[in-house]
Amino acid sequence: MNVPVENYLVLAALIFAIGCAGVLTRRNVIVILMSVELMLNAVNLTFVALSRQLVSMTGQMIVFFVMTVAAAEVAVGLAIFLAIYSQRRTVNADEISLLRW
Amino acid sequence: MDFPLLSLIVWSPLGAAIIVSLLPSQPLSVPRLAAFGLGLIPFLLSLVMLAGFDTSVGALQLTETVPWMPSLGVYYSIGVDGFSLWLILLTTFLTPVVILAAWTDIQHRVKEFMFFMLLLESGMLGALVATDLFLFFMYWELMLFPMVFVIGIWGGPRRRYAAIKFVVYTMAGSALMMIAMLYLVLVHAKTGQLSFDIVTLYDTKLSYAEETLLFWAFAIAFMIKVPMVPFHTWLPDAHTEAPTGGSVDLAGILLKMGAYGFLRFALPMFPAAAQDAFPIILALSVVGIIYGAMVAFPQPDMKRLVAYSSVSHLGFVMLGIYAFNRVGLTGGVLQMVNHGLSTGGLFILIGFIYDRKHTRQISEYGGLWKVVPIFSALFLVVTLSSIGLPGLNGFVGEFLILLGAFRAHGWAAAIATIGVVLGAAYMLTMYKHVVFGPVTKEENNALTDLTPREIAAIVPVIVMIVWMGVYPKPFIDRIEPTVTVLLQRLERAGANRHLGDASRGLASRDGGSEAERLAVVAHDGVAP
Amino acid sequence: MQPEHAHTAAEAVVAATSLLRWIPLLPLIGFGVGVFAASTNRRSLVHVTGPGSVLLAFVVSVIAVSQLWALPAGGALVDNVYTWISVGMLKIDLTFRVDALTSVMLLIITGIGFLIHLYALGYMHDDADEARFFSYLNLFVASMLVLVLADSLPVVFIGWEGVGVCSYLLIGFWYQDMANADAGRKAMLTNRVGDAAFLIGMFMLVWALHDLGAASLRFEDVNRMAPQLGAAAPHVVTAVCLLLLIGATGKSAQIPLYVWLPDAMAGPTPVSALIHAATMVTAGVYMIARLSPLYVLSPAALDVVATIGAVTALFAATMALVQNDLKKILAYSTISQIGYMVLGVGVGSFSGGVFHLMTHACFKALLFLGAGSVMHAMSGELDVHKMGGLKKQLPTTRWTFLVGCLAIAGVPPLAAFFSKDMILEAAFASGHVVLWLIGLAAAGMTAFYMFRAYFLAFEGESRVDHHAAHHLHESPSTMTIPLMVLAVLSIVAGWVGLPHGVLWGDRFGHYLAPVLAPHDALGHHEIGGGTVLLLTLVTTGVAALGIFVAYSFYLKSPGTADRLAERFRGVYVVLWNKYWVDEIYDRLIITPYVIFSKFFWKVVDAMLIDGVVNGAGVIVGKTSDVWRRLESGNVQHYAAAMMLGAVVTCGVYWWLS
Amino acid sequence: MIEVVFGGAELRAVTPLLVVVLFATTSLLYEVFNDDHKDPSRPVWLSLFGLAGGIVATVALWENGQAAFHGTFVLDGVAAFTNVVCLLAAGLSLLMAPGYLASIGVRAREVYPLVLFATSGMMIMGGARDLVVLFLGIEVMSIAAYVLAGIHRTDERSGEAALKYFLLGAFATGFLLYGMAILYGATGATSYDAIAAALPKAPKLLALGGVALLVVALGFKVSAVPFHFWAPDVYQGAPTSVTALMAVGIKAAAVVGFARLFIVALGSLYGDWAMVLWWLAVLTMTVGNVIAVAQNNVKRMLAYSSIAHAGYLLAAIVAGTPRGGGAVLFYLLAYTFMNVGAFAVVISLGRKGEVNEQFDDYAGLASRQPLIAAAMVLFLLSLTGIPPLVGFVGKLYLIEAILQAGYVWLAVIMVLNSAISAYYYLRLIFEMYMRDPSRPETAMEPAPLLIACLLVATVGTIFFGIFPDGPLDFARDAFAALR
Repeated sequence: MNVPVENYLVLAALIFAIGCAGVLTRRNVIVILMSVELMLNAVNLTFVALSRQLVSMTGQMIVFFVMTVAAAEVAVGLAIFLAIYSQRRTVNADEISLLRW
Repeated sequence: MDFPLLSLIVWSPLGAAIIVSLLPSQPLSVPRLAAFGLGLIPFLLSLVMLAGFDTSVGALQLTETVPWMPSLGVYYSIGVDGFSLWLILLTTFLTPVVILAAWTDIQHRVKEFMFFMLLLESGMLGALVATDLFLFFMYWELMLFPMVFVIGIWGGPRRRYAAIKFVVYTMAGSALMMIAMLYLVLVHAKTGQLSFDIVTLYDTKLSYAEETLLFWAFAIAFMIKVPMVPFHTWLPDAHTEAPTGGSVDLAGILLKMGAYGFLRFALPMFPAAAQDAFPIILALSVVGIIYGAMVAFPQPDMKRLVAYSSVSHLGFVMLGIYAFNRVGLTGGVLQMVNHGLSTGGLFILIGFIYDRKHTRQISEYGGLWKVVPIFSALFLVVTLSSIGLPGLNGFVGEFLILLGAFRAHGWAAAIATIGVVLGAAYMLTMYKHVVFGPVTKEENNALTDLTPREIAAIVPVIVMIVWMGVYPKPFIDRIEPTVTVLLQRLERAGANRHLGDASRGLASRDGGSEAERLAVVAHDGVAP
Repeated sequence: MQPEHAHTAAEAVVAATSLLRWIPLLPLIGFGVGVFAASTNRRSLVHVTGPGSVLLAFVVSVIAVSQLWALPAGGALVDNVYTWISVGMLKIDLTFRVDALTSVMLLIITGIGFLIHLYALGYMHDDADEARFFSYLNLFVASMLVLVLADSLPVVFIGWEGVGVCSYLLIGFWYQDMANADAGRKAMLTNRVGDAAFLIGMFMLVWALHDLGAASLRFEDVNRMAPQLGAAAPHVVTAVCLLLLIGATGKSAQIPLYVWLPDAMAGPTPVSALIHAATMVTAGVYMIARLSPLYVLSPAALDVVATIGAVTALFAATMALVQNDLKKILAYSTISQIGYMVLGVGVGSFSGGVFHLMTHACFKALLFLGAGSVMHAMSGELDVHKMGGLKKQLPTTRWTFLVGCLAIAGVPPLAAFFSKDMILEAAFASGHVVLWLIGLAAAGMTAFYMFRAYFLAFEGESRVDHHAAHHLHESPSTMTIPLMVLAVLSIVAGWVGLPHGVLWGDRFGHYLAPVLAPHDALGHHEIGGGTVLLLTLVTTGVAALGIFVAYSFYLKSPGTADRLAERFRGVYVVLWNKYWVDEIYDRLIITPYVIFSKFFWKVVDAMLIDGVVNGAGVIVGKTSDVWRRLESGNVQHYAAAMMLGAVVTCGVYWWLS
Repeated sequence: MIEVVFGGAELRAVTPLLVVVLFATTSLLYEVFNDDHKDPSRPVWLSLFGLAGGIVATVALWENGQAAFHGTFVLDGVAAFTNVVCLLAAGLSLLMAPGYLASIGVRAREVYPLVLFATSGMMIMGGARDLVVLFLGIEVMSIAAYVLAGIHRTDERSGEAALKYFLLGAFATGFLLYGMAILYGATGATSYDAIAAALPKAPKLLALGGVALLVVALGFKVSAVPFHFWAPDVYQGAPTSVTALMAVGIKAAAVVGFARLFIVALGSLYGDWAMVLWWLAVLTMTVGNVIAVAQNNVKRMLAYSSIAHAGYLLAAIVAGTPRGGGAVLFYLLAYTFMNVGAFAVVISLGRKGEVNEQFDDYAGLASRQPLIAAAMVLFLLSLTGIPPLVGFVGKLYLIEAILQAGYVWLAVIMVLNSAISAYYYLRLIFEMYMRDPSRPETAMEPAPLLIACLLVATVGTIFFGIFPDGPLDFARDAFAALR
């Protein structure tokens, strides 16, 4: 069967939106990070779909870059979370606001 | 450019400042003496300049031009003409005087004070000789900050407020000026030549709308500096809070930059718009004269009173400039110098008495003549000069200004003449309360009269006051040719509709073709 | 008048000399020495230089005048010192010029000036600030000499303002009494008002002349161009004349600017004599006479002049009637006498005005010095009611004072008899009968109040409190000699200007004729000798009447005056309060001025303008405080903001396309 | 194949990058293999050499119009200029680091390699001519920066800064990538030239969507309002030396990447993005300046001021002309000197145990440490834009470019903004000069390296203020050569 590319794009957009929503609403930074990952994966999906539709490899190639970078980010991110947690025993975004104004 | 005399004059104070800052700050006499001694150098140099000044030429002389920022068309080009000559001398003359006068006024951080005063001098001189817009703007901003420090560090209780007010007022003005400056340059650049040289920019082709807008952008910056009502309120605060030295330089030279800016930039660069702006500028000048005099009258603080008197006097200067005829303009330029001397003298004397009693409240004094006759007598002379007594400098300027203005705008001049009466009113009232009457305050009996050092500081000023009153001709002779050049430019702008026949007649009946020649010379003089 | 007319400034013989500059220079040097003496406390020095410099000036003046007389009538000596100001076509030279008119003033100033300096030697002898006093006095003489020697209006203005300042300083000489300082300031400011008008008049004149191609303020040029100007722009001439007149009313204490003179009596008496009687206050008259060729072109202006003069003469005289302070009486009489002079020039009798100026200088100086002598004796007392019978102790003063009174009252053959007559006669001749009547009335009053003063002070029984009575004494010779000299002058001064046909006639008029506008410039009809005689008799009669009334009120039956005062309470109060003019000026001008000043300062400046300025700062600060709260510290808010930004941006694009 | 990839041109373009990365790796390995903290200064020197090498290589090898890796990465004038600015910034921040980090008790010396890695990321951004490369550059830079921000492990603020920076950064990355994806979809290309070629035929709305998202992502990197919120917190929380690097280096790289992408690739949409950037610029400079007025913490004040400066830079990008680009590059250089200098002064006031970052801590500095105070005055006046300092000339060029492009109002708003900025810079100056010391303090002698840093900054601030021509002309030509 042949699924038109629009569907992939819309799906990706939805996922991206969900990711955004997650970032804005969830309190736990780890969940937030996951939401970000969700956004990135939405982008990946978009790239793949487009690359197939445009018949160019570039899109798929980019996806690998994205995945790599995402992995690196996660690594760094988790390290930071650990540091924070060891300092104040919480990883809730709204409780981490020493710096403001 | 054979010998860079002007550069030397401009840079020597900077050198002096650096040297002073390198010297030990203790004992206090070291920076004081050094600053005084080094401060004399620019003065002597400027005397040399005076000797070398060609009276017959109205164009810029002793010009120096060195490429500086070719990418912007900026040149280090400086020169002197009748407008700047006497102001330069005034600057170099007042600085040592001020240093001498501020000898005991400043007790802490003396070295820094001297440093800033010399820096200030350098900045002011630079602004006076600069014939490149960029250079001028640079010095224009540069002279702002030493003054801010002088006010802010050695000033009175409300010094921070005064300093901030001073800066923000001025910067608001210069911000607009910067835009206008760049806009002008860019318009001119359309002709293919990117240049900040004012004499080149004189010939920029502007639409009338552009010209008007640009003029006002410049004019407001200058009006703030003059200061003209209603942009004047920074002045009383700055004066009142500033230490003696600051006040003297502020009144003596800094204020002149506004009027000077009109003469050097606003008028010649935007002749048509400038002349059509006369109703507003004229009205503000006259209002300033009366308003300043009236507000000065009830002031309880001597410095504040003199500050408002400056508003009034500078109103006269602007009135003279906006007469747009030879008499008025010459008088205006002359009056700048006069005001510098008399008001400077007043501030110096007030500073002396302040050193002794540490208050400037008029009500704190009274009957001083009995206690300090020499001070009182000198104070009298300067006061009389300030109210324009014939035979002293103040009169000559006022006379010419009013004479010229009367031709151009009879009623304005007539109203302004009332200012002469009001001027006497507030000055004599202050003098009366300070010097006459019985000694009301017991402690005033302990006041000591002027020391030789103080007398040495004030007497040169008084000598100049008398000289310029009795024999002003040499001064006028050097101003007039430049006035002619300016008038030629204004006439060529052909926008002097309202002037009636003001610019005929006394204005420029002689020196027609000659002035044309001068104008051309001026052009070639400094065009890179 | 006679063929001298032919002479006008134009073809007059002019002799250049460098002598004249010394006339003002000498007192100026005296001033310098005085300052030096004052600052180094060498009082003895000024005893020599003070009067000495003026004496020398007098000598030089005499030489100059004799040189002038050597020239044919209408000639002049000119001393061009240097160019003062020169801009464009306007060239103001510092040039001194002596012609007939100036020569008269010169002799008055230096001559009488010297006598008064001499007198002051004695009068100020015990004053610690003697040196300062004499330096001021010398400076005054110098300025006054510049004023009369000047050959152009601006240079006149130098002296004009100079004398103003000196009077300011001398009125407030005893500065420790604030009242004196106030009086000085009042004088200065009142004069400044006039000076402003003077300046504007000058401007108007010079530009008007400039349009005729001769921008100059030299009297020669002005008077030469006057007819042209009158033809070209009559209204300008009138305006200029009136503006200059305002200047004159300031300096010469005429309505409406006379108010400073009575207060000016706060100064030392020699000052009152020299400045506020003999010389400075007559400057206005001098100036009008100087510009007579201009004034005659504007009958309207001249009428104003005449009216002001006459009214002032009467007005001041009425106020003098009830004064008790001897110097105040003299002050008001001075105002009134100058009123006569102004009336004189106003009705076209310029020589008459100047003539009265000269005679007045003699007898009024005499009277003031007399008053000073009395003060001296009475240790400062000036209330005539606290005197009486002083003739025994102060014979010289008494006699000389009496001469002065007779002179001013216009008793023949003393000075004022001739001068005042000449003016009244001219007034009558010019057809201003009303003015003549006013003048006549004033003449009567003059006689009355002067003799009132005389009788109260010198005749009758003594009302001096015994405390002061102890050391009543005649003044030293330095003071009495000038009195005597002046007394003689007061008698003979008038003889140079006899009525036409009497003996040598009006030599004075002839002498001045070349420099003044001809008397008939206004087309006055000459009046016959008979009428003249009649008028003379009338005036003399009136004067005699005044004297008699005074005699009967204050000597024959004392107390009459008080009864009268009771009877006409209202009038008395009005006069006693000097018509409340000072108060009115205070209410109408000074108080409002102060109120407005404070309003501008406290409201417009402090609240309005600074309100805006500071307001702007405050607004930025407040905004800043609000906006910074957006920076909540919660990372999700930040993310939300980014999201919002993204949405808006996309939305904008969406909406645009 | 091999020689195709690593042909002369390619090697030339990446050499500076390689140098930096090489040194980074070396010092990292050095750390790994002997972590006895005998000689803490050695990694510093290694890193400094690396940066110097990078500069040398850049200056030696840059060349306009030559593109490596199929035109995805270049070392043209703009890239070269960016390299120099970033390397300079990194070098200066390294100079101020050792003493400071020691004083706040940061032993971790991976700081230095991390700085180098971040720098390499910046260099990649500067030379990127392909969306992918741009993305890689941003990430390399950012990831290193996240770590650096949190390097002060014992300090809660540092950690919080890292967290916020990281989360928002990652969030922004999402937008970046999505924007790229959309653009890719619209044009079917990722290299700038191809995009530029394809854009006119591409579906407008789609393309604009991509542009919008890219604006968000890059706006975040240059801390443009309303994507700026991270900046104050991160600047304040991160160790000062790191803050300096962020405020200068990262901003520089981001701005250049921004400019190159929009001017080269999206040139045909100029009208559309210029309009948005106009508002962005106005918002950014105004909000930055206004909020800065109320700050009492110097680092935070500088953070807001750097936001305001971002606004100025955006304004010049709006101009979109080579003049504008040149002005931007020059201003980045200027900003490097004056801002790094300011942070260096902040550091020099730090004491063991206490960070003197409040305005009050600066009271009477002039009498305590006259030279440092004087230097600070220079930097602040330069930031205000007072002649003859470099900040003035820079601002002048920006305004000139803006005016020349015809955006008069933008220029007016900009100068009025700098008038506001005068207020808070002066406040600090007044603290230093016009108040007496809040408490007696023993003047501590700053570390020699820090002095060197201050010296360089001072000299640069003055010298390029008086002789700006060299760099300026270079920058202009470089930008002119872009298209």
